[in-house]
Amino acid sequence: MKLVYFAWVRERIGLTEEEVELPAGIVTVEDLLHWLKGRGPNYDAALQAPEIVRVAIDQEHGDHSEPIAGAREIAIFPPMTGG
Amino acid sequence: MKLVYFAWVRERIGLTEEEVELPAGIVTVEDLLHWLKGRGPNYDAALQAPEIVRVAIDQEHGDHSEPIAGAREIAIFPPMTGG
Amino acid sequence: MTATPLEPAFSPRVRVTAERIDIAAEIDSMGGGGAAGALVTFCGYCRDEGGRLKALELEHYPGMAERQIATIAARAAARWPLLGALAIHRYGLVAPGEEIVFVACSSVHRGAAFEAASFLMDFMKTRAPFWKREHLVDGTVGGWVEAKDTDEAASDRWHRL
Amino acid sequence: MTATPLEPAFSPRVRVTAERIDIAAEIDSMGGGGAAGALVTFCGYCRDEGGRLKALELEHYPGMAERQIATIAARAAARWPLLGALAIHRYGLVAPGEEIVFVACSSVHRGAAFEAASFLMDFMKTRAPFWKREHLVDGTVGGWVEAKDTDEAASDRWHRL
Repeated sequence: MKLVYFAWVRERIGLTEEEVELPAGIVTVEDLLHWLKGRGPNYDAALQAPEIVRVAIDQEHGDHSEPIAGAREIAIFPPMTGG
Repeated sequence: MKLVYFAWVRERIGLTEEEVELPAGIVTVEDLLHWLKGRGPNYDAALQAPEIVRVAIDQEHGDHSEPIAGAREIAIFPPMTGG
Repeated sequence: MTATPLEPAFSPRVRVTAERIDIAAEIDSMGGGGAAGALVTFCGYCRDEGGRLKALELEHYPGMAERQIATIAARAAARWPLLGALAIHRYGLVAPGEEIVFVACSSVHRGAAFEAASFLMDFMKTRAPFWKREHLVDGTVGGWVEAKDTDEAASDRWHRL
Repeated sequence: MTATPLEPAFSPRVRVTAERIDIAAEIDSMGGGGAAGALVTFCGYCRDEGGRLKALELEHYPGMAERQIATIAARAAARWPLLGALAIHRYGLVAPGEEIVFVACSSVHRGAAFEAASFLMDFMKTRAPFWKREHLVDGTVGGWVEAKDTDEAASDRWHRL
């Protein structure tokens, strides 16, 4: 699965994108964020308050409770500030 | 006192403006409209439903109950349709 | 310079004209100088009414038209934190596709600019002394356009808000 | 050609670009062809923040940005009887006084154009994947701009209306 990061999530993790193999048991966005947070201090810094980050599944906004099975690209980013 | 007319009020009366001497007892806009209506068939046609015409006293919108003493110019016109 | 809280830091600009309105130039003239974050414009056009209309004739009350629009604009500037406000209304013959009225409001944030522009238009419709008459393509002069209850309702809502 | 009632007779136009936006040309491109009586435009500018700001850097999610704006514009076109809709958002470095975002909506009557343009902007703020960071005149790169609760509230109100 491809993960892409934007703004301060990208900066703190130190990557714009990466391919990951998800372990068994990762069903929802929430599971994914919890798992990512444990991958190292950079991920921990980016996801200190996982409830505030936003997620897009294949370029559509998704809730944290949404299942991620079948997704090709999941984006993680701060609340948007365009406009 | 100067009276000025616009749009279909002007057309029906057949004048753009006129100077009038008001008889005693004309206190409010309503009195003025009632008196004007009796001045001839053209005025009667313009003021068939005097409650729908609008009035400006010295270029400020005025209610029909407003006194007209001291006014230099009173305008009578249909509801506005600009914009 | 001292100012009471309700006095805006600028004067709304108002114009009543028989000339075409150069929208691009008017928008340029609103240049916020770096303080404005938002500019809302409204342009009202003469519709062709399905090809039936040759032109709209706009009669106005010279003097009162400028004064009323200036009053409306000053009320908008007192009610919202605007950085600029412009209102232009044409009179005379206006062909389909041509602009009749143009309003622009700038502010730091978008809410004020949207509301003030909408307010200005609602009151231009119901308070500015202009009257429209239709000139038809068949050469006849149609009737005077009737005022719409929906325009009265639109301006009334600002008293409740 | 058949159309369901909710399907608009036009396609909203959407653009995500690093280039300047030529407001006059974009307004020209909305030309209503005689049917439109109302055009509302919104332009969002980069403020200078009292001289502190050198530029805003706008990061975006390519692909999703266009898709999200198109979705927002399609919702506006389904909700209001529009004759045209245009939404443009810049990315990259934007200097104070330059435009960041431009929205235009045309319709027969003004209410729909005002509401749709305001709706579009509220959802551009909260749903389009863009993020702003400040570059300061002292040469440092400031923090990421924080999302505002007022923007969330502004977009939420459309669910209640």
